[in-house]
Amino acid sequence: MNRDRRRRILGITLGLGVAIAAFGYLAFSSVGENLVYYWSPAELRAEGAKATGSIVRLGGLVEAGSISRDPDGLTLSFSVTDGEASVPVLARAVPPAMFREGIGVVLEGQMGSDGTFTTERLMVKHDNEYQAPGEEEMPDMENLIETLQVGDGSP
Amino acid sequence: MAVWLKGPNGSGKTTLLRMLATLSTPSCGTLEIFGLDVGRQREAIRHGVSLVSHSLYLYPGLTARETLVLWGRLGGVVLEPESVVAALDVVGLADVGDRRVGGFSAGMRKRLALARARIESPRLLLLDEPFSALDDSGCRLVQSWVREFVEQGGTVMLASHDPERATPICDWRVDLAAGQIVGLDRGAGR
Amino acid sequence: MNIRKLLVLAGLGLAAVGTYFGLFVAPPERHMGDVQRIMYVHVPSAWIAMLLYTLAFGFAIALLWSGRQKWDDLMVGAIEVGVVLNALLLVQGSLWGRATWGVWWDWDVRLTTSLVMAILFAGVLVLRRMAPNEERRSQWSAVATVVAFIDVPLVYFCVRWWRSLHQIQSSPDTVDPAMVLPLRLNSFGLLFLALAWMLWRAAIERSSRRASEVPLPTRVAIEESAHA
Amino acid sequence: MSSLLALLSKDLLLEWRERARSLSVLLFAVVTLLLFSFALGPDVETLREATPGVLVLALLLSSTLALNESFRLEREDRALEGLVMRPVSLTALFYAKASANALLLTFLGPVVVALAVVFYSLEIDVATMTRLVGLWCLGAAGLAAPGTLYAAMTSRLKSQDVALPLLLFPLVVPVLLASVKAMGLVLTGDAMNQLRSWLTLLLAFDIIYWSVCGLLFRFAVEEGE
Repeated sequence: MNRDRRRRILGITLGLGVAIAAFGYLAFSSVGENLVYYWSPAELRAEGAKATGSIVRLGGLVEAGSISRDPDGLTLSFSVTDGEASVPVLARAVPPAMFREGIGVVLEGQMGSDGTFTTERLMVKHDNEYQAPGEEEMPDMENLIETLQVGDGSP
Repeated sequence: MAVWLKGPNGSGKTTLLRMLATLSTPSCGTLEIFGLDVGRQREAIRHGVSLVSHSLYLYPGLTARETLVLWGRLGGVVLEPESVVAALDVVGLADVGDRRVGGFSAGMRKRLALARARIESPRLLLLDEPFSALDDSGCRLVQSWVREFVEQGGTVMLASHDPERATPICDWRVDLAAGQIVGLDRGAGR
Repeated sequence: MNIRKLLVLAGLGLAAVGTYFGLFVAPPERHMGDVQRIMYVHVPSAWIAMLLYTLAFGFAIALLWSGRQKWDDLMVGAIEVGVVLNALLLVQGSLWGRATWGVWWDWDVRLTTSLVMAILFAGVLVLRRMAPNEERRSQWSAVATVVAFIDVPLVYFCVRWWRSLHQIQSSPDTVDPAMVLPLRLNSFGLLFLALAWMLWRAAIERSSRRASEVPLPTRVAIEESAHA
Repeated sequence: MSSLLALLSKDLLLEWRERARSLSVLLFAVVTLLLFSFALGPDVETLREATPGVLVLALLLSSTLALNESFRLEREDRALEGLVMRPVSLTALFYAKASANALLLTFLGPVVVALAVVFYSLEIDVATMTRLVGLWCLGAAGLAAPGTLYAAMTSRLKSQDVALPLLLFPLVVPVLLASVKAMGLVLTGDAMNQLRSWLTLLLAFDIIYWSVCGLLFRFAVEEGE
C-alpha cells in the first residue's frame, strides 16, 4: 500500500514537472518573439512581392510630418516607419482620438503593387505608459467625443 | 464459506454487493474487506475481488478467447492457449471461442463472464443473480463451481431469488429487507 | 460582525475613495484623455478575475487531494465571481479599445485568450449542471477547473510572447504616480468585494448541499411544520 | 505498462473490427472539406488561403465524433467498470485510450490532406504534404488528450454530443491556433522563420495536455462508474 502511494506521488510529481517545464520553456525562452502578429515596414518590404495582394497586418510608428487629410475628410494618408524602412499608407478610416504623429499603429489591409498600403482598419497601439499631460498638452476632448460618436461601420 | 443474500427487490442486495466490490462507498459507517478500508485502499481490495453482475463487462467486438486473454494480460498474466481453451471448455464455450461476443445469447455471455471471473482467481467472489439467463446445465455448473471455490478456501456472496438453487450450496443465509439485515440463518441445505 | 460584512464595508470604502480619486483627482492621460480612467476598473477586474481563477485552481487541487466537499463550495464561488468579472473585463476592454485603438473587438491574442478564459470557466459551470450526482459534480468541476486554468498563465504571458495590439503589463514605473493610487485603492476594494461575494456564494452552496443531505422524511416534516 | 499495451491493442483491434465506424469519422472529415469549398465559393485563391483553417476544422469536428464513439464502447456493457475492477491503473487506461484516439485521428491525416490538395487545387510537392500531415498529427495529439479526458466525463451524459464540443473547443484553442498558423506557413512559405516557434508552441501544448490530463483522468472516471 505504501508502495502504491509512493508510486502515485512519483507519478504526480513527474506529470506536474513535465507540464511546468513545458510552460516554463514557453514563458522564458525566446519562442514568442518570433510569433509575429503584424509585420514591421522593414519586414513587409523584405517580403517583397509575396506581401502584395493578400490581407496583411502592418505595425509601426506614424512618421513625423507625414500626416495629411483629404479634403473630404474620409481619406487619410501618412507613412509608417520602424526606423529602418517606411511605407506610405492610404487609410479610409476614422482615426481614433489618439492618432497622431509618432504613435504606434497597426493596420490591416493590402500592399498595392505601387508600394502603397491601403487600409480600412486602423488601430492605434498603446504602450504600457500612462502619464499625466504636460503643461500645454491637455487632450483634445472635443475630438475625442466626436470619435466616440462617429460610427464607421467597423465591426 | 458461501453466503446467500436473500430479499425482495430493492432490499439492497445489489447495493451491498457493489459496496463489497468497492464500486460504491457507504454513505456512512466503515467497511473493511481483508482488513483493508474500502474508502482508501480500494485498489488493493480489488485485486482479490471478482464481481459477476447484471452488466457483464464484455466488448461485443472481441471474441470469447480474446476476452479471456485480454483479462489475463490486464492482471499481468499471460494465458497459454491451452488454458484459455480449458477455461472455455469448463463453461461449455470451447466451440465458439473464436466467435464474437456480440453474437452470443444472454446465457452464453453469462457463461463467458463466469469463466472470466474464474481466471481472475479472486479470494472473494461476488455473484449477482448468477442463475438468471442460464439453462439447467449452466446453473449446475455455477453450483458445483461455488462449492469447489469454497472448498479451496474462497468466500462467495451471491444474491439470488432462486431458493432451490441457492439453498443447497450456501452455508449462511442473510435476509435483507429495505436495506437492513432482518435475519441470519444457517443455510438449510448444509 | 462577521468577516463577510467586514470585507464588504472595507471593499466599498476603498472602492469609493479609489473611484473618487480616479475620476476627480488623478490627471487625464496625456494622449487618451479621460477615456483612460476606465483603467481604474479595467485593470482591477483583470487582476481580481485572474486571482479568483487561481484561487479556484487551488480549491480544485485541494478538493481532488482531500475529497472534501467544502472545497467545492469555495471553488464554485470563486469561478462564478471570476466569470462575472471576466465578462465585465471584456466589456470594459471593448469600450476602451474602441476609444483608443479604434475598434470594438479584434482577434488579438490577449483579447482572444481572455474570451477563451471566460468561456472555459463558464464551461465548468455548465458541466456542473450536467453532472449526474453530487460527488461526480464536484470532481468533474475540479478536473475541468484545473484544465481550464492552463489558459490563465497564457492570458498573462501572451502579450509578451506575441506582438499584440494590447500593451504589455504596466508597472508602477510606467504609470504616473498620481494614477497608481486610485488603481491600488480600487484593486483592493474590488478584491475585498469579490472575496466577500465568493464567501457568500460558498455559504449558499453549503446550505443547499446540507439541505439536500437531510433525509427525505425529515425534510417533509420540516416543510410541513413550516407550512403549519 | 503491460496493461497499457494490452488496452491499446484492445482499442485498436476493436477499432479495426468496427471499421465502418472509423470510416464514418473519415467521411465526416471529407464532408467538412466539401462543405467549406461550397461555403467559400469556387474561387480557388480563397480556398487555398483558407486551407489551413479548413484542415484544422475538419480535424476538430471529426475528433469529437471519434471521441464520443471511443467511450460508447466502454459504456455499452459497463466494460469500463470491469476494467476498474480488474483493477487496471486508470493512468494506463487514459494513455491507452488517448493514444488510440490520437492514432485514429492520425490515420485520417494523409487522406484528408490528399483530398484537400485535390479539392482545393493546391500546387504542392510531396515534402510539403508530408509536413502538413505531420502538423495534422501534432494537432491530433493535442486534441486527443483533453478530448479523452472530457469524453470520459461526458460519455455518462445523455447530452454528450453537445457537451463534448462545448467544453472541448475553447480548451484546445492554443493547439488549433498553432496548427493553423504552422500549416499556413508551410503552405505559403515561411519568410521569417516562424515555423519553428509555432511548432515549439504546438509541441509544448501537446506535452502540457498529455501530462496534466493524465494526472486528472483518475478523477474523471472513478468507482461507481
